[in-house]
Amino acid sequence: MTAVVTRETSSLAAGRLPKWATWVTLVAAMAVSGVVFALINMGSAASDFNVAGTLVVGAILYLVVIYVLSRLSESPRHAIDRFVTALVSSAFIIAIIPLVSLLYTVISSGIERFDVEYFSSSMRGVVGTGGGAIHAIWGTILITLAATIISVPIGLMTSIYLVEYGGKGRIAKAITFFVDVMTGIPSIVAGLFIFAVFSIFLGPGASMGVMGSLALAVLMIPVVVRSSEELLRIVPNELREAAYALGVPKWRTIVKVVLPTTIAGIMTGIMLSISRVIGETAPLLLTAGFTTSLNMNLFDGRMMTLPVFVYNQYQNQGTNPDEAVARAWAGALTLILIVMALNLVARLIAKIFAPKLRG
Amino acid sequence: MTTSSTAQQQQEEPALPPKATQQARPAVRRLGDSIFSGTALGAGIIILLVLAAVAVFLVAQSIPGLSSEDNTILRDRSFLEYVVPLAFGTVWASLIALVIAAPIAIGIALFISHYAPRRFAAVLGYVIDLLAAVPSVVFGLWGALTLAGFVQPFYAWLNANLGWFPLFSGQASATGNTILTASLVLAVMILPIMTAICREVFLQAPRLHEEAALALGATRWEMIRMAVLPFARGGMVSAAMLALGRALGETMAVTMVLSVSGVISFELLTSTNPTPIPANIALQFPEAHGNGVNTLIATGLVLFVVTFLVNAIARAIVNRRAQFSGAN
Amino acid sequence: MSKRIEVDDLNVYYGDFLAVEGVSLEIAPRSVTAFIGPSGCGKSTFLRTLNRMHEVIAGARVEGSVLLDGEDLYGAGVDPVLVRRQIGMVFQRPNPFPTMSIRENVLAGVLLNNARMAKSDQDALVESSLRGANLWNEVKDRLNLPGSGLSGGQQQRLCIARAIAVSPDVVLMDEPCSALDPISTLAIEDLIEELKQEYTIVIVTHNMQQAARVSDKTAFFNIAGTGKPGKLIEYDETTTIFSNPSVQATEDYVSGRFG
Amino acid sequence: MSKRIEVDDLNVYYGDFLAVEGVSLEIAPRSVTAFIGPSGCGKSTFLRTLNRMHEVIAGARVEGSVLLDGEDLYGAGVDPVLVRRQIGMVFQRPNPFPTMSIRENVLAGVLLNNARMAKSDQDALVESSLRGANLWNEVKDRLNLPGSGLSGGQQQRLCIARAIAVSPDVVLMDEPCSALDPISTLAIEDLIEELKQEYTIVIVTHNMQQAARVSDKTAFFNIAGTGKPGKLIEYDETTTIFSNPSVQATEDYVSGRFG
Amino acid sequence: ANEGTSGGEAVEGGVTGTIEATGASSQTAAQEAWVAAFLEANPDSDVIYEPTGSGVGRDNFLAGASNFIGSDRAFNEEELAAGGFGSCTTDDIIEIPVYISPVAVIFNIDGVDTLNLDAATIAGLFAGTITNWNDPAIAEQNPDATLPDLAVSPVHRSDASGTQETFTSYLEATAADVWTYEASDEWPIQGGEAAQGTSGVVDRVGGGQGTIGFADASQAGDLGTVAVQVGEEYVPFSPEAAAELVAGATQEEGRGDADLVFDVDPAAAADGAYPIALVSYLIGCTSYEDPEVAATVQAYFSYVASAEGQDAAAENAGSAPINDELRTQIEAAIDLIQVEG
Ligand SMILES: Nc1ncnc2c1ncn2[C@@H]1O[C@H](COP(=O)(O)OP(=O)(O)OP(=O)(O)O)[C@@H](O)[C@H]1O
Ligand SMILES: Nc1ncnc2c1ncn2[C@@H]1O[C@H](COP(=O)(O)OP(=O)(O)OP(=O)(O)O)[C@@H](O)[C@H]1O
Ligand SMILES: [Mg+2]
Ligand SMILES: [Mg+2]
Ligand SMILES: O=P([O-])([O-])[O-]
Repeated sequence: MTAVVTRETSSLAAGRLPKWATWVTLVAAMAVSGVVFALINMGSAASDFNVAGTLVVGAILYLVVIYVLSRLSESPRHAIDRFVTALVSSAFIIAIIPLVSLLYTVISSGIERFDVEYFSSSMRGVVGTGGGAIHAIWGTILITLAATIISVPIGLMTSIYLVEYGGKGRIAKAITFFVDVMTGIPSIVAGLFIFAVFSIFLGPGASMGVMGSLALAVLMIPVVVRSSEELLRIVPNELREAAYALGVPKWRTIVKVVLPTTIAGIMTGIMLSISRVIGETAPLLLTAGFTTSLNMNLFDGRMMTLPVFVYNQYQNQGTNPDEAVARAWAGALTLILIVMALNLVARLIAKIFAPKLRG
Repeated sequence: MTTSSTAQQQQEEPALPPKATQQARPAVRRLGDSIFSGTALGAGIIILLVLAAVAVFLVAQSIPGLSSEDNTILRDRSFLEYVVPLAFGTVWASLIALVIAAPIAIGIALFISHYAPRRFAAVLGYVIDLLAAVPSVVFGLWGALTLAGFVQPFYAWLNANLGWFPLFSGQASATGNTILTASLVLAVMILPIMTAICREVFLQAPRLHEEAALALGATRWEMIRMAVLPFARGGMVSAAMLALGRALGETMAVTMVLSVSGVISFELLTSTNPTPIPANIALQFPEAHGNGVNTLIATGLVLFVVTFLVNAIARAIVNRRAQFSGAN
Repeated sequence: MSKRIEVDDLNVYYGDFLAVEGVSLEIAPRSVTAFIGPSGCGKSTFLRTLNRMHEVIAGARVEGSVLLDGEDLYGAGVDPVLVRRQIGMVFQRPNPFPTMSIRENVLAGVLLNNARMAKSDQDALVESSLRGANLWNEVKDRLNLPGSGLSGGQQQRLCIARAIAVSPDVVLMDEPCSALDPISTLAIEDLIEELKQEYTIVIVTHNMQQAARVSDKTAFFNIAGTGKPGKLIEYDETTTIFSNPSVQATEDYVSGRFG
Repeated sequence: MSKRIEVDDLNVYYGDFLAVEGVSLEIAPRSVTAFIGPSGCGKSTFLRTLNRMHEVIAGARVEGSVLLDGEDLYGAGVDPVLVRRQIGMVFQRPNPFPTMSIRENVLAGVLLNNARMAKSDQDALVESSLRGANLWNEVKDRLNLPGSGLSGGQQQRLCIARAIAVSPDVVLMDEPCSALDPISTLAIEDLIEELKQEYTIVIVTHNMQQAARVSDKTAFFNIAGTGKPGKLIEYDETTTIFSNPSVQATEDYVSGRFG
Repeated sequence: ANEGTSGGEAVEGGVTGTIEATGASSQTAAQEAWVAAFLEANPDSDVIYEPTGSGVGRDNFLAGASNFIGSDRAFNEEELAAGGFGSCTTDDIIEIPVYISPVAVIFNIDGVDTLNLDAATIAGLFAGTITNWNDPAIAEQNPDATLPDLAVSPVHRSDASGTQETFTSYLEATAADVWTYEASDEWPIQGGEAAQGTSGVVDRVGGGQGTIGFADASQAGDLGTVAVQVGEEYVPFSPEAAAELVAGATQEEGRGDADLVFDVDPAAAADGAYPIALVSYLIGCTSYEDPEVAATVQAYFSYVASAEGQDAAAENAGSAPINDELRTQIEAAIDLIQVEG
């Protein structure tokens, strides 16, 4: 950009805060806040210095100062714009704090047991030290996979029905109504439900992997329906019309035009629903049960899952609590890594089909 | 949407013979379409059936639990006496969580969709999605072991200095395991769901309308207010409802974090807190027996109803201005 | 391949709102028919009923009949998909598929219907369609880039290429040139001239010169006032409409002395 | 309120792609300038740089300077919001806010600066703007219905009403009439004539007649071939461009003997 | 690495059945140790213990879903009279107290590792009548400790729990003046800190200042613990001291031959016995439909009651091994399981 003479009094730049002003204000706000907290902290150990307090007060100070500065030198509208920008950015930072804290806790505590044994052995016959979570890892993968295979087609097809076929009909209304209700099923109730149903058919105390999958599917379906419904609705009608005008049947239009257009969002929704259930504990305790051994058969016998594993290792630490807690954290870390990998796959799929450019 | 001139209309205008050629006709469907729409409808019906089954199960299992005779859970209380504080606890904790999380989630979603540089935004979105993956047990551990201790001094301070304010009154907890902490954990848990859906919807806001706003001399925020937020309204409410659904039904994290008492209390900082229904089920179920189990299931039914009411209200809000929705 | 269209006393409703009332006309095969009329008089609405595209809009419905070579489009057992395959359409606003490349957009009618076609045939079809729409030279080097990256005019021509690639019997065009420069417009007009040898063409246009240049017959629609239905005022040979119309309103309109 | 625009050696890039190269021109206040040229030659692209709307597109950037009454739009510390406030824009594709009623659409820009406008002033402004855009009679009974329910032409006129409601110094119009019928087109042309008394107007059009009718000066853009940048070929009085252009390409283009 | 390696050399006389059990979570650590050792000796058999909670376990046993269960309490007389144990062919069941675990009273005060407290003071701390650690009642019993001016935050279990029932029955039995509530697995007072599970209580006590709670002794870790007054002396918890308590308990009358249920009375604890101990039972049938199951249950129970079994539990769960006298009684009961069809 060739800079040409800019008069300071320029009406276009009228009362425009220079670019550096925001950063200077931010640094200054943090510095002031830091000094205040340092003064409060005087006399006690440096490690007592309240970092979070400094950040919060600094951020609030920044919000106020940038708003006032902008209001005085720019305009109320700009002030609001800057205020919102600061607010939106701090929303992000606020969310980052627990995330970092959580991830730090999980990683630093979980890494200790990230060894070969952990990923090659189960807890079968393990007392105190050692042992691993291979049985829980497989259990989680298989049960979640089965739950996904059950709920994604049902959920996706239902949302397609709602958006493309149902219109304002009575069935569509009923489905919407019930999906709403379904979002409210507490996970433990879903577990109780499946448990009770299987007790009727297989006798009391039935426990197997597929029961866990079904319980999770009950929880997953509404998430899939709701998120895909929302995204299908905002696919522009123009595109549907373009396809219809080419003599493309409705179902092909949906499959080949509507879905690909919004595939990134739908994948996000599916990932969310998986994330929503993969960490469920209560319903799995009731349905898939608890075991220390590896079981790869969804239809026969108890199956361990990572959340149950983590929960159990924490709840029942025995006389060697450090070992148990380390196993628990490693389980949590493993679970997060699994979801991370799934997320990557989902993004890859989304990328392949996603619209090439925004229209 | 099949077009037809109905018999009625023909009677109204009998003078036009050509119309007789087009009787009300059955809708014609291609095989592929029939199969596809049939499958779609079938999927919807499956949901209805599952729900009906769950409802029947809940109702059938609940009935024996309503009587307080020989009931190890109710212990001479009436069911209503027992469940009202629990229902209050559920709604209260979730509401606080939603009030905390919703603005932050919308903020983050906007930050990702409209503020952050593109590359950065993609990474950010990914990082936030990760939060959704953290199992509730881990949230429970983190909330109980890390967060509670961290916020406890703030609670003590709030209680000491702003104790006159009803929410902050009472005897401050020594450990920080209060309903506010539980709600904070819930807020962090529902943040990713809300953020992800809001983000997707914000990203879909039509460029055309964003440009229209900017061309009118709107600042970025004004553009968002004019072109993005109204467009995304339905999606945002849906996101909030999904999030609320998760908060209402969350079991393990609350169970592990919250110091429960089963009271009705609006105080946020004490160790005497209301008990949300799912946490109560999780806490009581292992030692429950006989019709106590049924009582617990009946509380699950109550939660079901509460969630439904919340959703119905949200739907009503979204539908009120349906004709101004963003599609087309 | 060309077909005759007969419309008999057609009413079109959006819900309860009667948008177009009592239109009857006959369109000969191998001809170009232009619809003209002021904005909002229902040209687009009526055009969409000719291939049942109005059914896509919730609440839209018709009364009356539209015959394609004597066969009622709205008859029992008629499949709208087949109707649309024979009667193609180009819209007022260009709408290429954002998920597809330029090449895929042109082939959309083929690909979306899962028809099998040899790669070389596909290439030939893409080239001939794009040439037909006067877009080939501009995009031949970026066939695999997304269609949404083109300029407005380019996008519209892409949509025309897409519509003619499926070789329909009838092509409906809703102001296809409103986003085009004169050169492209001329090219499209030439194309229409060419297509006319084989196809029946109906075109909505605001451009009187264009109507005069390309069409054999012209239909003038008008509307009495807001909330009133649009009506077919006059339908005749284009030369008649522009030189010696029988209705005063038509003359006012085509000479620009209107309103 | 009118302002002079001076553009000096402007290049516009989309990422690495040079879309428009080396444009220099001067636009006098209280005048109408038309941009003509074949599709894809960069008219829209260049037009958007005049009120920094190109910045909305990721990767789009300019080199060179654009002066508004001597003040560089791209100078340090210049606020694009203020720029756009003074230089309004009407787009090629009508884009009323679907979530707002017709009335709210017209007031959208005004209320940004003057949120506490009296109801009666608002009403007056809505009416005058809609009358200016020749839409009042069609919508006066449904001001509170959504703007997206209008026909294409109605929507475009609504956008024009919205743009002039904020009374900018300069109005940029990107093919504002491409979706309009001749009557509305004439009305908009009359409006342009009127606005010209106070404002500076720049209009992109594919319609030679329109350019000839409304503009004082005309800029002809052209492009050497795909992937090549668009360039300003000739810029002169409209009468000169259409009767006696100095470059052969211009003559070819305006007389339709091109390509 | 430990998967798929079983079925090595067949062990002479090993049982071959697969038995599934559910029940008390308190026994989890002990069961882990027992199952591990048992399977090593009987590689062709399989024992699965799922810590569902005692209540669920008892329901499972009634419904016939578990071959045996662990429970923090025995079936009471009403339940026995109702009978109908789905797992068994007759209503004769075997109940043996093989998991005895001291419950420690734990607290967190900077600089104080141990306190001597009598029952009334403990009850006062939990009932909320003693609200500060510098209360004279505490100071009198602990002249050497420097007690801070700090609010007392009692922590109890938020879930229904056998540990809690043990603790409240101790308070009920020994400090009825202060503790006016009935023993219960649910905390009878509204208010106070509540935490889920033993580990929850331990974490909560450790996470606050001036907190006091109760937990399975093996989990007390670094927290301060209370030596409880019995008679004239203050007894710190230990497995041996807890075993003394059960040794002194009287057996409940009117039950079946294999039904060994003890009425543990903390108020009657002998000198040197630690008065707060959870007594948790293994419950099985005396006759099963499947002889293989019967043989495996018998073998498993025998191992649990054996000296090695009890030591393994002591090692992994910190429980108190039963004394030989009790073992003899238990072995007799186990022999009543009918192994031959
Ligand atoms: N989806 C719709 N729902 C309700 N009314 C509609 C809809 N689309 C169009 N209309 C109304 O129907 C009438 C005819 O509209 P139509 O789009 O057919 O006009 P047109 O002649 O094509 O105008 P233009 O030349 O501006 O494109 C108008 O009054 C318009 O407001
Ligand atoms: N967002 C974009 N990203 C990359 N290239 C673009 C983008 N928009 C336009 N282009 C390219 O820039 C060139 C100029 O496009 P522009 O839209 O300015 O043409 P135009 O003269 O307005 O054409 P039309 O008359 O068809 O509207 C074209 O080659 C086009 O493909
Ligand atoms: Mg139209
Ligand atoms: Mg353009
Ligand atoms: O063993 P409990 O968890 O019930 O104390």
